[in-house]
Amino acid sequence: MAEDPKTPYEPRIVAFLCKWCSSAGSDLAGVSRIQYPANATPITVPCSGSVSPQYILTAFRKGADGVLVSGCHLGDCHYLEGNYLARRKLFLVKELLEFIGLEPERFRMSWVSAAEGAKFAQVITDFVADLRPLGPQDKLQGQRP
Amino acid sequence: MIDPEELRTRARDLLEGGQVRAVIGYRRGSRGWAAEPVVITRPEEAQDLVWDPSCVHNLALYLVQDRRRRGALRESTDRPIGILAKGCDARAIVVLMQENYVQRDEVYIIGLSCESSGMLDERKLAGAAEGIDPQALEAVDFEGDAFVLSSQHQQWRLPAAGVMAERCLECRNPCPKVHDTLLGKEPREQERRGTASAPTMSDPFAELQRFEQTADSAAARWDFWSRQFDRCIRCFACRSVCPMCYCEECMVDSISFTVTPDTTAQEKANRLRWIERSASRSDNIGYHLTRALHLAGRCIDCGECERVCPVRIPLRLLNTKMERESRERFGYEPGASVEVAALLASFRDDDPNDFIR
Amino acid sequence: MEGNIYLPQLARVVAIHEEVPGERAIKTFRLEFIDGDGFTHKCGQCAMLSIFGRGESMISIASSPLVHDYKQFSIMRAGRVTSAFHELAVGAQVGIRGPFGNSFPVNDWHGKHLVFIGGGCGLAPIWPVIQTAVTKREDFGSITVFYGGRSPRDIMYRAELEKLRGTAEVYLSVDSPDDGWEEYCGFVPANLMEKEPSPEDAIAITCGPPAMIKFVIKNLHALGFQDEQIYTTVENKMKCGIGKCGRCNVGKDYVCTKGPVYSWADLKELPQEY
Amino acid sequence: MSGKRIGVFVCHCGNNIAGTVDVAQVASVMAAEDGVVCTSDHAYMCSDPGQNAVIAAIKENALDGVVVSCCSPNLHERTFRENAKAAGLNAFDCEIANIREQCAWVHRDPGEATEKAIRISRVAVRRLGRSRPLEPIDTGVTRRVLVVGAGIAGIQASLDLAAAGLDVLLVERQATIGGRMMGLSETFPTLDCSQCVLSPRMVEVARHPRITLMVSSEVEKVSGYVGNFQVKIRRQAAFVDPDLCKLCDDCAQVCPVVVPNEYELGLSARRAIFMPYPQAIPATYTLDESSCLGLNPVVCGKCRDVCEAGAITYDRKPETVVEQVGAVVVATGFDLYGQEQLGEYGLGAIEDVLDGLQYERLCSASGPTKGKILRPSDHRAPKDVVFIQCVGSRDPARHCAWCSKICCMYTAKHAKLFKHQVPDGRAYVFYIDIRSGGKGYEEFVQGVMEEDEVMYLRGRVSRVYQDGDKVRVFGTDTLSGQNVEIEADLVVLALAMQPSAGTAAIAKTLKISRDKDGFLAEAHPKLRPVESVTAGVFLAGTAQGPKDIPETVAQASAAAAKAIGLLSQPRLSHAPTVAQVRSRLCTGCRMCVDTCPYDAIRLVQGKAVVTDVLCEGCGSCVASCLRAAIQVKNSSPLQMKEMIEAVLRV
Amino acid sequence: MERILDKGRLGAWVAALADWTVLAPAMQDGLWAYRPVAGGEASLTLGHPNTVQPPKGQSFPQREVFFTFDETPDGQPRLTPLVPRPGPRLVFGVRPCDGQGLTHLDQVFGEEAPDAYYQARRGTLAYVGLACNSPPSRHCFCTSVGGSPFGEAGLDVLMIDLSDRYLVRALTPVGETLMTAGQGVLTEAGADDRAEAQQRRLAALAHPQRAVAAPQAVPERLKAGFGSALWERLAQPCIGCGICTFLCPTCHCFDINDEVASQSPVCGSRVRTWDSCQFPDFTMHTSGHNPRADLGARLRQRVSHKFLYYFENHGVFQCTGCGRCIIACPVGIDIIAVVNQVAAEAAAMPPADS
Ligand SMILES: Cc1cc2nc3c(=O)[nH]c(=O)nc-3n(C[C@H](O)[C@H](O)[C@H](O)COP(=O)(O)OP(=O)(O)OC[C@H]3O[C@@H](n4cnc5c(N)ncnc54)[C@H](O)[C@@H]3O)c2cc1C
Ligand SMILES: Cc1cc2nc3c(=O)[nH]c(=O)nc-3n(C[C@H](O)[C@H](O)[C@H](O)COP(=O)(O)OP(=O)(O)OC[C@H]3O[C@@H](n4cnc5c(N)ncnc54)[C@H](O)[C@@H]3O)c2cc1C
Ligand code: SF4
Ligand code: SF4
Ligand code: SF4
Ligand code: SF4
Ligand code: SF4
Ligand code: SF4
Repeated sequence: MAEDPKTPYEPRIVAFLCKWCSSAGSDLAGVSRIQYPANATPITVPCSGSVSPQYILTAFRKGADGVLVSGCHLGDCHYLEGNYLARRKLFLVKELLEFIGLEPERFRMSWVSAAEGAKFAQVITDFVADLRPLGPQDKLQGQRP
Repeated sequence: MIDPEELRTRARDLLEGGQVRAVIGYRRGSRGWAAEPVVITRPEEAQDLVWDPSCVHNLALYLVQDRRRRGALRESTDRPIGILAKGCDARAIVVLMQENYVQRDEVYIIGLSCESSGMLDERKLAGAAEGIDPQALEAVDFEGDAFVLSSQHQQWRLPAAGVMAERCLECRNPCPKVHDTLLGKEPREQERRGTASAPTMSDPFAELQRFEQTADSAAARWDFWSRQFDRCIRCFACRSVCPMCYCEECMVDSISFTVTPDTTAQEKANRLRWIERSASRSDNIGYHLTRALHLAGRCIDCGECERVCPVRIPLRLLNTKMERESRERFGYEPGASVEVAALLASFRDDDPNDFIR
Repeated sequence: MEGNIYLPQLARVVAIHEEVPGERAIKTFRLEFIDGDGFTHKCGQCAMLSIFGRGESMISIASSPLVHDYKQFSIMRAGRVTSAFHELAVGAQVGIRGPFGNSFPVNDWHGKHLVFIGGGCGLAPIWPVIQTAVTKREDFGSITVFYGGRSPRDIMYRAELEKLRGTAEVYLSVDSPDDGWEEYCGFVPANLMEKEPSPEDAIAITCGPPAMIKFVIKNLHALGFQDEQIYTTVENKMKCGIGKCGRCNVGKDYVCTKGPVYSWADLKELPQEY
Repeated sequence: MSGKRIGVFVCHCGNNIAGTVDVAQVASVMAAEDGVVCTSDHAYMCSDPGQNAVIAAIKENALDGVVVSCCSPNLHERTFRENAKAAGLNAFDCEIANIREQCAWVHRDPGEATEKAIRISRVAVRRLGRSRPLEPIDTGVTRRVLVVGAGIAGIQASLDLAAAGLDVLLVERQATIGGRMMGLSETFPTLDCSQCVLSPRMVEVARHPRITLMVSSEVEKVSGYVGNFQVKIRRQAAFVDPDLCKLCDDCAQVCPVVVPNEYELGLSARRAIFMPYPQAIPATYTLDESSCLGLNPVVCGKCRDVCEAGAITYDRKPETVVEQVGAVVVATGFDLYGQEQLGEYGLGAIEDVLDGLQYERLCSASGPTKGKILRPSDHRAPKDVVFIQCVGSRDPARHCAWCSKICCMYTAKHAKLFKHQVPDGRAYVFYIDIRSGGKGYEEFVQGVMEEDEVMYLRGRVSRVYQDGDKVRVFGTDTLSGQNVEIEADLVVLALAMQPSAGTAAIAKTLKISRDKDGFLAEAHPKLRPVESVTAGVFLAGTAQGPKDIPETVAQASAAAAKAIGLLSQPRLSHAPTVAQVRSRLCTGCRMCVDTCPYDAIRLVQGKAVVTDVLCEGCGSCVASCLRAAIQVKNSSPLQMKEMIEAVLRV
Repeated sequence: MERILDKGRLGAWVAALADWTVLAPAMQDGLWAYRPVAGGEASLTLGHPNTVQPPKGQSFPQREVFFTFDETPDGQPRLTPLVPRPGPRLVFGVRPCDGQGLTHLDQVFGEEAPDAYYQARRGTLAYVGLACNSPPSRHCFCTSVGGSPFGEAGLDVLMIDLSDRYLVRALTPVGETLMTAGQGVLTEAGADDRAEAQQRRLAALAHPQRAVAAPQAVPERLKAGFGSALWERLAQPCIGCGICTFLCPTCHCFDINDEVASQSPVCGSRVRTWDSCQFPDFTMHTSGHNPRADLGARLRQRVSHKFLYYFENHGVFQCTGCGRCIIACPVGIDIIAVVNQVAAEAAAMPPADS
C-alpha cells in the first residue's frame, strides 16, 4: 500500500482553523503575500474547542497525512475558554495516537492569532517539511474496497 | 473476608423490609464455578447470592439497564434498587451519578470491600498450577491472601496474586467509597502493597508501564496495536459490558440506532456513520480510539471490557493510558467524586501546553 | 460471476409521480431495465432497489405482471435509501434485483369475488392483483376496493382509483376529511362493516399498517370470512431477500422466501414476530 | 446526495486570483460535484455585474444555494449573502470559498494552487449541501444601560446615555465617583483645574433623574444576552445614611483610628469614618469597615454616639440586587504599574521618590499640601527635581511592552508646574522619545523645554539611591554619550499605565476578552474600537488602553452612542447558528452545561435545553457531548464529515 | 483410505502439500486461531483444545465485498463485481463439531439460491479434522445434538490421535488427494492401528459430556415454550453483545451495507458483514417497530433458530455442541441450561388443546 517513499509525495493536510484567529491569521498571510506550501486545505470552524476528536480520527482514517488544529492564543479565545478545552481534549487525542504508534509529527496543534500571518505560513511550512520524510500515512487509512 | 451469609441476610432484610425493590448481585451459574449477575426481587432469592473471587462483573451495568428498562416502560418508582458494589463497581456508580444518569437516592449501595484481595482472572488459571483444569473446577474462594480452588476431587490453595485480575492487582480503591452499608473493611495501603502477609499488588499502571517499556518506539507500538486491532471481530462485547457506555445511540457502533415516533425520515436518512460496520483495521481503530476517548475521565478501570473480549485485545492498556494522562497531567481521578466537573468539561491554566506550536 | 444473486441490474427511472406529499411522502417510480435481461414477476413479489452509496431496500412491485416494459414501485420516504429515491430525477439509474418472495395465488381465484382492503402505503403490494383482475376481468367475479388514508392528501393512486370505478366498486375513506371530501369519513375497517361485502365465493386481500390489519381481520371474521379466504402480506426487515441474512424470519419461515403473502390460515399458525 | 441545486461562481478578482488559479478549471471541476447544477466565472464577483450574474443564475437554474469562490468571507460574505437574499434565497444558502487569501495569494505554482482552490470550493459546496435556511432570532430589549466604573469615562458615558433618554445604572467600586481624574491637579495642555472640570459633571450625575448611582458596589454576575442582561450587584454595607449625613465632620473628629488616606495615595492620613474628599459624590461620610475598630458599640461606638443626625447604624449588611439592563459600558480605568516590580527606582523605599499620581496630589490645591510642592520627607520645597519617563513602559523584556502614551505629556506638565512654583529650581526629565501627538501637545512640550527651561536628557536611568537627604540619580545622556549624575531633592516616576485590578475582575464576570496586556479587547481594532466581542458590551476609557482625558471622553461618548444605537432598535436579532439538542439522545450528563462559556444550556427534566439567544454557536458543547446529542445549526457533524471527505477525496 | 502419520512428521506432510495454503491452529497473543503455516515446521502440532473462532471465516469471511461502485463521467452508476478467486486452502485440525458446522453453512449458502461468494471460497477449501479423544472443553455437548467426537461430517480427512501417531482417514476424494500428496510421509495403517482408533472412538463416545435433556423432544417443547416468561428471566444478565453468534460455527446472519469512500462523485463498495440476532437493530424496521425488541425475544430467537426452526426446515439441529457461546459469554448465559429449562417447563405444562 505504501508508495515508494523515494517518489516525491505531497502530504495532504486537513487544517481545522478557528474562524476568529487562525483563519484570520491565514487571511493576513494572504494579504501579506507570504508564500507557503499548498498542502493544507483549511476547514473553518467556529472555535478550536469545537473540533471533536472524531473529526481528527476521521481525517486520518480518510487518508490525511497530517491534521492541524489551530486556534487563538490562550486567553484570546473569542468564546473565552474554547481553546483551553481544546487543548485538554486534543492533548489526549495526541497521546492516544502516539500510543498506538502513529508518528507524533502527524498531528499538530498551534495557536495563531489574527495578527500572525507569518506565523501561520511558518506553521504550515514546518508541518509540510516534517511530514515529507514520513511518507504517506497508511496506518489509519481505510482499505479501498 | 466477607461472610456471604452476612451478605444474604443484608439483602434479605432489605427486600423484606421493602427498602429496595430489587437487589443486583451474583449467584452461581450453570457454568461451574463462575458467578453470574442476577437481579433478585424476592427475599427468598437472597439465599442464592454468592460472594467469591469469581464475582468479576461490574454490576453498575445493571443499574444502567434498569434505568433503560424503566424508561422504556415509563415505570416510575419510589424505592431504590439495591446493588452489590465492589470498589470498581462503586466508582462506576459514582461516574453515573456524576453524569446525572443515576441519582443517589435511586440506589441502595451494599458496598463490598475486596480488602486485600481481588477477583480471579479466568485466563490466568490455565497453567497456574500443576494439574489445574479450569474447566473442571467446582468452586473458588477467598482465603486471606490466597484463593482456594476446588474440583470434585482436589483442592488447590494458590497465592492470589498469581491468578488475580490485573486490574485488581493495580486497584487503588478496593473498598467502595460511596455506600449505604459496607461489608468488609477498608484495607490500608500497606496491607495491599508490599507487606509479607498480603498479596503483592502491583503499582497502578504497572501493566501500562511494562507495555511502554517493551514497545518503546512508534514502530513497535504500531506493530503491536495493528495486530491487536486486526483481530477485533466487532462483537461489541467490550462496549456492551461497559457501564459507562450507556448512550442511547452509540456513536461508534451502528447497532444501537434508536427510533421514536417523532424521528423524521430526514434524521434517519442523515444519521451519521463515522465508522463502518466492517471489522476492518481502519474501522476497528476508529472504534477503539473513539471508545478510549469517550471513556477518558470516565473509565474507572473495572477491566470488564478486556475480560470479556473473546479475542483478547488488551483494551485496558488504552483506557489506563488515558487514565494515567488524566491523573498525571490534569490531576483528574475518575469515579472519585460526584461533584467535580467532567475531565473534558473542565481545564486548568497549567494543562500541558508544550505540544502546541 | 454467473448467477450472482447479490449483484443488481441497472434500471433507469423513466417517470416519477408524486402520490402523497409531506413528511411521509410517497412517490411512484417507473423503472426500465437497461440492456440487462430484467425479470418477470408475479403479483405480490418484491424487489431490492439500490441507490449506490446509500444501500438497498425491499420494495413491492406495484405494476402488473402483465406489463413487461417497465416495473413500477411506490416508495414512502422513510430512511436512508427511500429518501435518496425521493431526491432522484427522471433519467437517474438505480440498481434492482429480484423478484423475491412468493405471490398471491391469483390463478386459484378464478371465478371468485375479490375484496381488496388497503390502507396508507398498503395499496402498492395489492395493486398488481387489482391490475391483473381488471385486465382479465372475465376471469373473476366482482371486484371491490376499500382504501383509506389519513386525509385526502394521503390517498395514493387517486387518478387510477377513479378510473377503476367503472370496473370495480371503489370505497374511499379518510380519517380527517377536508371540505371537498364526499366519501366515507372514518377508518377503513369501519367502512368495511358499513358496506358489508359478502363472504360468499369471495377472497379478501388486505394490506396496510399492522393496526389496521388487525381490525380488518376481526371485521372480516364478523362478516363471515374464513381464515382461508383472507390474504395479507408481512413486511419484516430484509437485507438479502433469499433467506440467508437471517432477520426476516417469523418462526421457521423467512418472509423473503416463504412470504410476503400469507393466507390468514397460515399466518396465524406462526409466532407473532412481525 | 443533498437534494440541493447549487451554483458555483468563481471570481477572477482581476488578476488576483486568476493570475495563479485556473478559475475556469475550478468552475469546470465543480460542475461535476454532487448537487452542483451550474458554474461560471467572472472578473469581479463582488461588482454589480458579478452580483447580477449570480441573481440571474439563481433565477434561471432555480438554484437553492450558491457558493462563491472568491476572497475571504470577512470581506464579502455579507455582500454575497445579501445578494442571495435579494434573489429570494436565505442568507445561509450562500457559502464563501476563500481562494484568494488562503490560496491564490500564498501559492505560486498554478497547478498546486488550482488544485487547492478546487478542494476549498468543494468544502464549501459540501458545507452548503447540508445547510438549512435559518432566520435570525428575534429578541426584545431592555432600554437601560449598566455603566461599570465611574471615572471620567463612566461619568461621560452615563450623562450621554441619560441625555439620550436611556436609564443608566452607574456602578462604582469606590465610595465616591470621579476616578483617577479627581486626583489630578491641573491638566495638560490647557492647565485647567481637573476638579473644576469634573466636579460639576459629578454633581450632574448625582442629580440626573435617569441615573441610578451605586457606589461601594461591584458587579457579581452577569447573565443574559444583548438587550436582556441580568446583573447581580453587591453593595457594601452602608453604615452612614447619605440622606441624614450633614457632612459636619463630628464623627471623624472623635474617631480614634488613623490610617493612610488611599485617596491621597498615602500622602496623608484619615480616620475610619471619613469623606474621601470634599467634592465626593455621593456627598456623605463613609465608614470603612476594615479599619473601624469593630462596628460594635461595646468596643468603640464613638462616631455613632456623636452623630446628632443619627446617620450612623452599625448593623448593616452588604446587600445584593438584581437589575435588568440591555447593554453594558465598561469603564473600569487604570492602575499604575506596581512598585514591587520597580525596585531599581527606589519607589516605596525612598520617601522622596514619588509616582506621578502622588505628585499630582502635591500639586493639587485640594491635596495634602494645599497645592504646595513639598517633598514628603521633610516638607521642604525641592530645588532639584528629576522626572523619569517610561518607567515600566516600552520595556518588553522586563516590564510592559506598550507605550503608556500620556507620560510624556504629564511629565512635561509636572515639570512646568514645578517651575511655576519654584522658578529657581532645576527640573530634569529623562526620556526615551517625546510623543506629543495631540492638539497643542507638541507646542506644550516645546514650551516646557524652551520657556520653562526644563533639562531634557535622552536616556535611561540606571540607578536611584538615597544619599543623606538627597536622592542620587545615575543615568546616561545618550545624545551626548555622557554619564549623568544628579543630586535630587525629589524624584517623580512616570509609571506605566496598566489596566486596573477591577478591569480584570469585570472581564471575568462579563466574560469579555482582554488583550495580551490585560486591557479590554475591542471587537475590531479599527472598525469596532469601542465594542467588545460580546454583543451589547461596550468599552470606554483607559480600561481599553492608555489614553488621556480628551480621548477617554471621546471614547466614552462613542460607547454611549453605540449603546444608544443598539437600544434604539425596537427588537434585536441574534445569529441563528445556535446549538440544538436532539433530546432523544441526550442523557442529561451536563457535560455541555459545564463547557458552555455562556451558560446557555440548562437541564430541563433531565435533558439539555439551549437558550438560543445566549448561545454564540461556539460549538464547545458539540465537541464535549459524547452522544452527539447537541449540534450547532449548519455546522453539523455530518457536514464536518463530508467536508473532511471533500478535502481528502482521491 | 487410512494411513498412519507419525506425530513428528506433521510438518513434513504439510510440506508435501505445496499446492495448498495450509492453515493450522497456532497460539498467538494468548489465543488459538487458524494461521497460515509453512511446511516443514517442526513445531507444528495439533495441541489445541479448540480454536477461539471456528473455521467458518474461511468460506464466510466477516467482511465480503460484493462489488464496488462508482460513477461514469456522465454521473451514472457503474458496478464492478469482485469475485474472490482464492487458491486451494487447507485447514488443519478442525474439530468434528466445527466440521458439522460447515455442513450447515454449506446448506444455507448452497441450497435453493446458491451464494456465489461463499461457493467461490468454499470450492477451493479442504478440511482436515481432528477427532476428540476427550472433549476439549467442559462445555462440549456434541453427542446431545447429533454429533460425535469422532464425527466426520463436513471434513475431507479425519485424523485420530493415537498418542505418538495419527490414524489419518480420507473421507472424500479431495481427502484422498491430500493423502496421496503425502505419500512419502504417511505410512500404511495396520489392523492394530484401526483397532486402537476404534477403541479411542468408543472411549470418546463414552466420555461424559454436558447434556441437552431428551434432545429429540426439544423442538416440540421449544415450540410450546415460545410464550414462556422464562426467556426474559434467562436473558436478564445478557448484555446483548454478539459474542455468542460471532463465535458460533453455524451462525450465518449478515448485514449488507454500502461503504462510501466518497459521496460525490459516489464511489465505494457494497459489503457484507457478519451480523447478530442479538443486536437491537437486527430486526428493527425503519419505523422503529421491532419484532424482537427485547433481550428475551432475542435469546429466544438464537436458541430457537438452532434447536427449533432449523430443525423444522432441515431436520437437524443447527447447534453442533462446540460450547463456544457458553465459554465466551461474559455473563454466563448457557445455551444448554436455557434449552433444558425452557424444555422442562414446557414438558411440565399441560398439553394445550389444539
Ligand atoms: C416485502 C416488503 C415490501 C415492501 N414494500 C414497500 C413498498 O412498496 N413501498 C415502501 O415505501 N416500502 C416498502 N417496504 C418497506 C421498505 O423496505 C422500508 O421502508 C425501507 O427498506 C426503508 O429503507 P431506508 O433505507 O429508507 O431506511 P433505513 O432505516 O435508513 O434503512 C436501513 C435498512 O434497513 C432495512 N429496513 C429497514 N426497515 C425495513 C422494513 N420495514 N422492511 C424491510 N427492510 C427494512 C433495509 O435494508 C434498509 O436498507 C417493504 C418492505 C418489505 C419487507
Ligand atoms: C499622573 C497622571 C497625570 C495625568 N494627567 C493628565 C492630564 O493632565 N490631562 C489628561 O488629559 N489626562 C491626564 N491623565 C490621564 C487621566 O487620568 C486618564 O485619562 C483618566 O483618568 C482616565 O479615566 P477613566 O475613567 O478611564 O479611568 P479611571 O479614572 O481610573 O476610572 C475608573 C473608575 O472605575 C472604578 N472601577 C474600577 N474597577 C471597577 C469595578 N470592577 N467595578 C466598579 N468600579 C470599578 C474605579 O474605582 C474608578 O473610579 C493623567 C494620568 C496620570 C496617571
Ligand atoms: S478492581 Fe479493585 S474493587 Fe474492582 S474487583 Fe478488583 S480489587 Fe476489587
Ligand atoms: S470485545 Fe473484543 S472483539 Fe469484541 S468488539 Fe470489543 S475488542 Fe472487538
Ligand atoms: S472501559 Fe472497560 S474498564 Fe473502563 S469502565 Fe468500561 S468496561 Fe470498565
Ligand atoms: S453533553 Fe450531550 S448528553 Fe450531555 S447533557 Fe449535553 S447534550 Fe445532553
Ligand atoms: S455552541 Fe454550545 S457551548 Fe457554544 S455557546 Fe452555544 S450552547 Fe454554549
Ligand atoms: S450455539 Fe453455541 S454451542 Fe452451539 S454451535 Fe453455536 S457456539 Fe457452539
